[in-house]
Amino acid sequence: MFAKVLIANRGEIALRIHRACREMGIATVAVHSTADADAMHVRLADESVCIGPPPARDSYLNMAAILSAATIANVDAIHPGLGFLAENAGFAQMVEEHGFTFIGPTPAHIAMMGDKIAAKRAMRALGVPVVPGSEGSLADEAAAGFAAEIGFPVLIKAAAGGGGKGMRRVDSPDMLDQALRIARQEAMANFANPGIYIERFLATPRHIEVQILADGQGAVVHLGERDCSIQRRYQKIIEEAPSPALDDQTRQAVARTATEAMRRIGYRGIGTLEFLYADGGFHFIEMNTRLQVEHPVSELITGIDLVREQIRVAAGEPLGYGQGDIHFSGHAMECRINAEHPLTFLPSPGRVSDYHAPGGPGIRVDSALYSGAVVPPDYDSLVAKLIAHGRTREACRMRLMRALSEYVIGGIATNLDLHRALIGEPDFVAGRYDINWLERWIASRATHP
Amino acid sequence: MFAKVLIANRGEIALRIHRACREMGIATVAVHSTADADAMHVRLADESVCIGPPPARDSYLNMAAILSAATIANVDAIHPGLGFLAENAGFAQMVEEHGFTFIGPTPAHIAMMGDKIAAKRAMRALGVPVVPGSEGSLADEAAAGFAAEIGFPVLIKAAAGGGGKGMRRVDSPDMLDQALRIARQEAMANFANPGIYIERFLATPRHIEVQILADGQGAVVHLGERDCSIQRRYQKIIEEAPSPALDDQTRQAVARTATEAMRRIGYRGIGTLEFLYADGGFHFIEMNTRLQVEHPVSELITGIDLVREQIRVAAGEPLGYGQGDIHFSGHAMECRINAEHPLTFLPSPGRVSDYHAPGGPGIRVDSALYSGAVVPPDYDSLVAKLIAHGRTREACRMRLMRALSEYVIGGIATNLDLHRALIGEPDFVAGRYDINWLERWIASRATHP
Amino acid sequence: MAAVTVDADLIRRLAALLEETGLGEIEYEAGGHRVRVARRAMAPMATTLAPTLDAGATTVERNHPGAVTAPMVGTVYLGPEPGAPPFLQVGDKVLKGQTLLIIEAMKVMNQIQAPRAGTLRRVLVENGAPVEYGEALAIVE
Amino acid sequence: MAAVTVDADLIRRLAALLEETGLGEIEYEAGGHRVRVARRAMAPMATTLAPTLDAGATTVERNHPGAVTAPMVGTVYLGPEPGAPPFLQVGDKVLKGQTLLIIEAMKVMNQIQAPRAGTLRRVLVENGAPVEYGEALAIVE
Repeated sequence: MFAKVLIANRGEIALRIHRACREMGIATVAVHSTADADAMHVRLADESVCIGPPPARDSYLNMAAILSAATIANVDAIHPGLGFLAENAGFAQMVEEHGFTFIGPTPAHIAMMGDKIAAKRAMRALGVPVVPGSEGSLADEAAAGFAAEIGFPVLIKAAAGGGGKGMRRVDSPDMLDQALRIARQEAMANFANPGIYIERFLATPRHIEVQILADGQGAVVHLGERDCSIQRRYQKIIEEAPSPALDDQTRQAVARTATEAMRRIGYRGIGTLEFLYADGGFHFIEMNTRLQVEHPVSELITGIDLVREQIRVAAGEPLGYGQGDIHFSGHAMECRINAEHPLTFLPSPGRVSDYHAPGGPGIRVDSALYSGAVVPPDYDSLVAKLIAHGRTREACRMRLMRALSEYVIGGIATNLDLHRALIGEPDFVAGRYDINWLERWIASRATHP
Repeated sequence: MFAKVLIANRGEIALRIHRACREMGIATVAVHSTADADAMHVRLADESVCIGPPPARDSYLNMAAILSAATIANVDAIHPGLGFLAENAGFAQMVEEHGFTFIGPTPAHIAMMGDKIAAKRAMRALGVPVVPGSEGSLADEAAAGFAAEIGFPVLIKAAAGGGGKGMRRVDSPDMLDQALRIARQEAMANFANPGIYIERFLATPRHIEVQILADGQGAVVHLGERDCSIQRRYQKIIEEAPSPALDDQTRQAVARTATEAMRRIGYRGIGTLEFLYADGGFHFIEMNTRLQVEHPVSELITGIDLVREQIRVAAGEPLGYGQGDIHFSGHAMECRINAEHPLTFLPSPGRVSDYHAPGGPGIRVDSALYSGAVVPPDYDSLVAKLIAHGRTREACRMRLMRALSEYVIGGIATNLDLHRALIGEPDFVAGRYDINWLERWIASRATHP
Repeated sequence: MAAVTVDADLIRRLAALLEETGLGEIEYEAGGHRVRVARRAMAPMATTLAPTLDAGATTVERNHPGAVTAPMVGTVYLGPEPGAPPFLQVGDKVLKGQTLLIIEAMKVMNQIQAPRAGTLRRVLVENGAPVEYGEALAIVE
Repeated sequence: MAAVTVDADLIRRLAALLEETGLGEIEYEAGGHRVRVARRAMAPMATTLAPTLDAGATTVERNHPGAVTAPMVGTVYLGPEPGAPPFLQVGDKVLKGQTLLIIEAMKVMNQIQAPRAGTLRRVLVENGAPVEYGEALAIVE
């Protein structure tokens, strides 16, 4: 096992990784920008190294600085967390070339799934159902023909995309031309790659994803699915497991399909296959070859520590158990607490004046906040995750509501009030929602305040 | 189900009960002394009523005030919590006479177990093994003869006792006379009852207790045992489940014996049968007819919310499940965080200047503290419970250690440092301890600092 | 050099006034003494207090020197029985020990007596209303 | 000027009153003394900071107007190669743009140049030591 691990990230996920390391007896090295000198992940780590100024490109995305820090701190491995360099195959390659272990999949698997078109093609070949759409990057003329063939509305997506960037819904042929131009521009700006592809637009699908854990030595298990359909602008806000939309047979079928595909490509590490679920069918959209923000939801219903397992398999240990050893118990839900205004969604960086996290039975809080902490304006607005577990979906929901009523974050605006409203909505209570539900809910609030 | 419940207690246990009620959709009424006007249980409750000045006898032990508060707040039921009036059969009786439901066992069962001699007699009759000792209250002359018969060392205990008060170890006949006088005086002062009895003193037993849950309608289940042997002056400091000293056959045997005894007396509610375990044998010492401080340990290994179940059966609902439906999973440990100096054990009331509770996977914190909270000098020094759950005992212990390193309580002295030291002790790591282990550890520290 | 004697009670009174008035800071100078007290910058917690039963009686009234406070929790009655006129009217002279009102607790009618002689200036509770321990009932001065 | 005697006990009593009353600040003037005690601005957290690599360079040095700080994380070398004498000695005149030292990062030797002309007053890092981004390396003024 590793003696010392460098955590190449910040915020709650850096803290999450630190906790797993600490519990495994592994020393931690935090890296940080000057904006995060007093951050929780820096305070709690065994060692810390300042790697650059606040802009992420000069610090958390600065590969040379991170590798230099790993060298001078003499670590065994680097955990990339999520976001930043977590899905950068080039970084994974460099880490290995410098003699450190990259805590993640092989660079080849990262690269395969990083190209969204290649990933769809690979999945289709492995027997995983995908959304009907173009087989590859399209020129503008080809796009028009293709869109007409699969029928409007269609969705334009960036080949190198993710996080909703470069994504455009097009309802009719006359809108296509302009939408293509904007999408290419966004794709270029965000991913330095103007490639786009087209998919059939599914009107009211659910976002359902399967959590995979594999040791690269033959053992591949799934930890069930997560329903992440409560989204705004393709950003997940609330996740839960199991999905209230699936019966046991359906959930087992999709999980088995995903597990089998990962077994066939010889995947190692943790990963998530994302699907749109509509009209009783699953359509693969992409795979994330890293830890995900919503991983605690799966941890709570299985009792498995995903980060610990991720570190173990990266160190070459076999899983030591199979699918039959994974027991699912109860229901879990996660609220993403963002430093943003609950209605306008404007970011709200600043100093946290009061901080009091909820506790008690079935409640988990993953957050790097504390009284006096500063939320810098330079990074993602996610500042806390509130996760509840209960024996039934309704017990879980009531517990989450109870915990939301105890949570105090002062000095910055947060979306706590949005969560308090959403968790009590009759549609949410009934589990009746799709990926456009939250946008509709917000729009109805705006017109009928 | 009840619409509104009055919580006749304070501190973390009042908060624990509030949380269960809130999750069941039950409105809560907090009662409090003037010293607790800003306490967490008062802040979070739906309503609050000030019932008296700081001394407990004028507020939390003031039955008339509590019943008046219940009347004016128009509640359906009263939860007594633990300590204060929780095991007062007269109070339970009065609550019922005033038309409220007492969330606890019948007054008859409370009274039966409140008299420690009667309890032992009843248990022996039910086939539960008890510590060899006198069958009833003893006069001083009889005590001498009896002690000689069972052999020194003996333990003098108060008939109405509990919490170690009125308890005296006697090593030889010439010490007996004085010890009897002191014990009677303590018993009188604490319980207004000078009755004492004598038991064989077991040198290195473990304290093992079985958690019972019964609906009074035929369903009785156990939630396994807890090992509470880490004690100082009969006060539990660390509890864990399962006990590292028992094999599965032994733990199932004692749990079944306890369950069967409760079935035969028709017990309703939650309760704990406490045993000393020595030389491979169990000896019943007493039963607590209430929620216990260490109940979260059992909740974490079973996934059952004991307070919720307690409220449900008090409302007349059947359990709806049997022993076969209870699944045990992993290991749990609890640290009792007291407002006291970690080495001198002197109480440390005052204002909490900084408060930051640990979070992350497998960690539960039950505490009514917050930044700015005042710990009054009038009550028990327990201010927080830190509970960890892991798949194995060692994973649980490492997680607890990790969480202890994150916990910040400023402004008052706490025993956090004591816990940090104990959890790393080789004897604790190995699970090798008995009820005198902590006293020996403290003594060895005092002589070899 | 003469030792400075601290008038601790003065500070406590100013702290209470700070609390009562909701001010941020009080500076007080008299007889060669100058004292300034200021509130902590940080609220203990951002949540609002649970509603209490004494919505009527504010801290100001509770701390009034003529306040008569409830020695127990219960239901207040201003007269000896339902429908009967109250024991006293505002403006009445009151003797020390005279019954001001009744608090019913546990079905017992407890007579609440005037702790001093004076005039009944205000009655702060309504007939039949619940009262908490320590709640201000009336002002007699 | 006569030495000032501090009435420590007075300060302790005021500190205790601060704690007792929950105030943020007390200013007290009497008998020619004026004492003001205030609560800490509330430390962000009571835990100690993780050890950082810049144990040598304090904030004072980093904020020194003549400080030259590390533009990258890496290992510092005071001379062009192992065993070679350092580029500069303390007291040497320095030209703007002159190489002060080298930071090795990713096996690349980065020459760190003087941002201004002056005299090398102090060298704050040792040969072969690791440095963080922003750490003070030397004082040139």
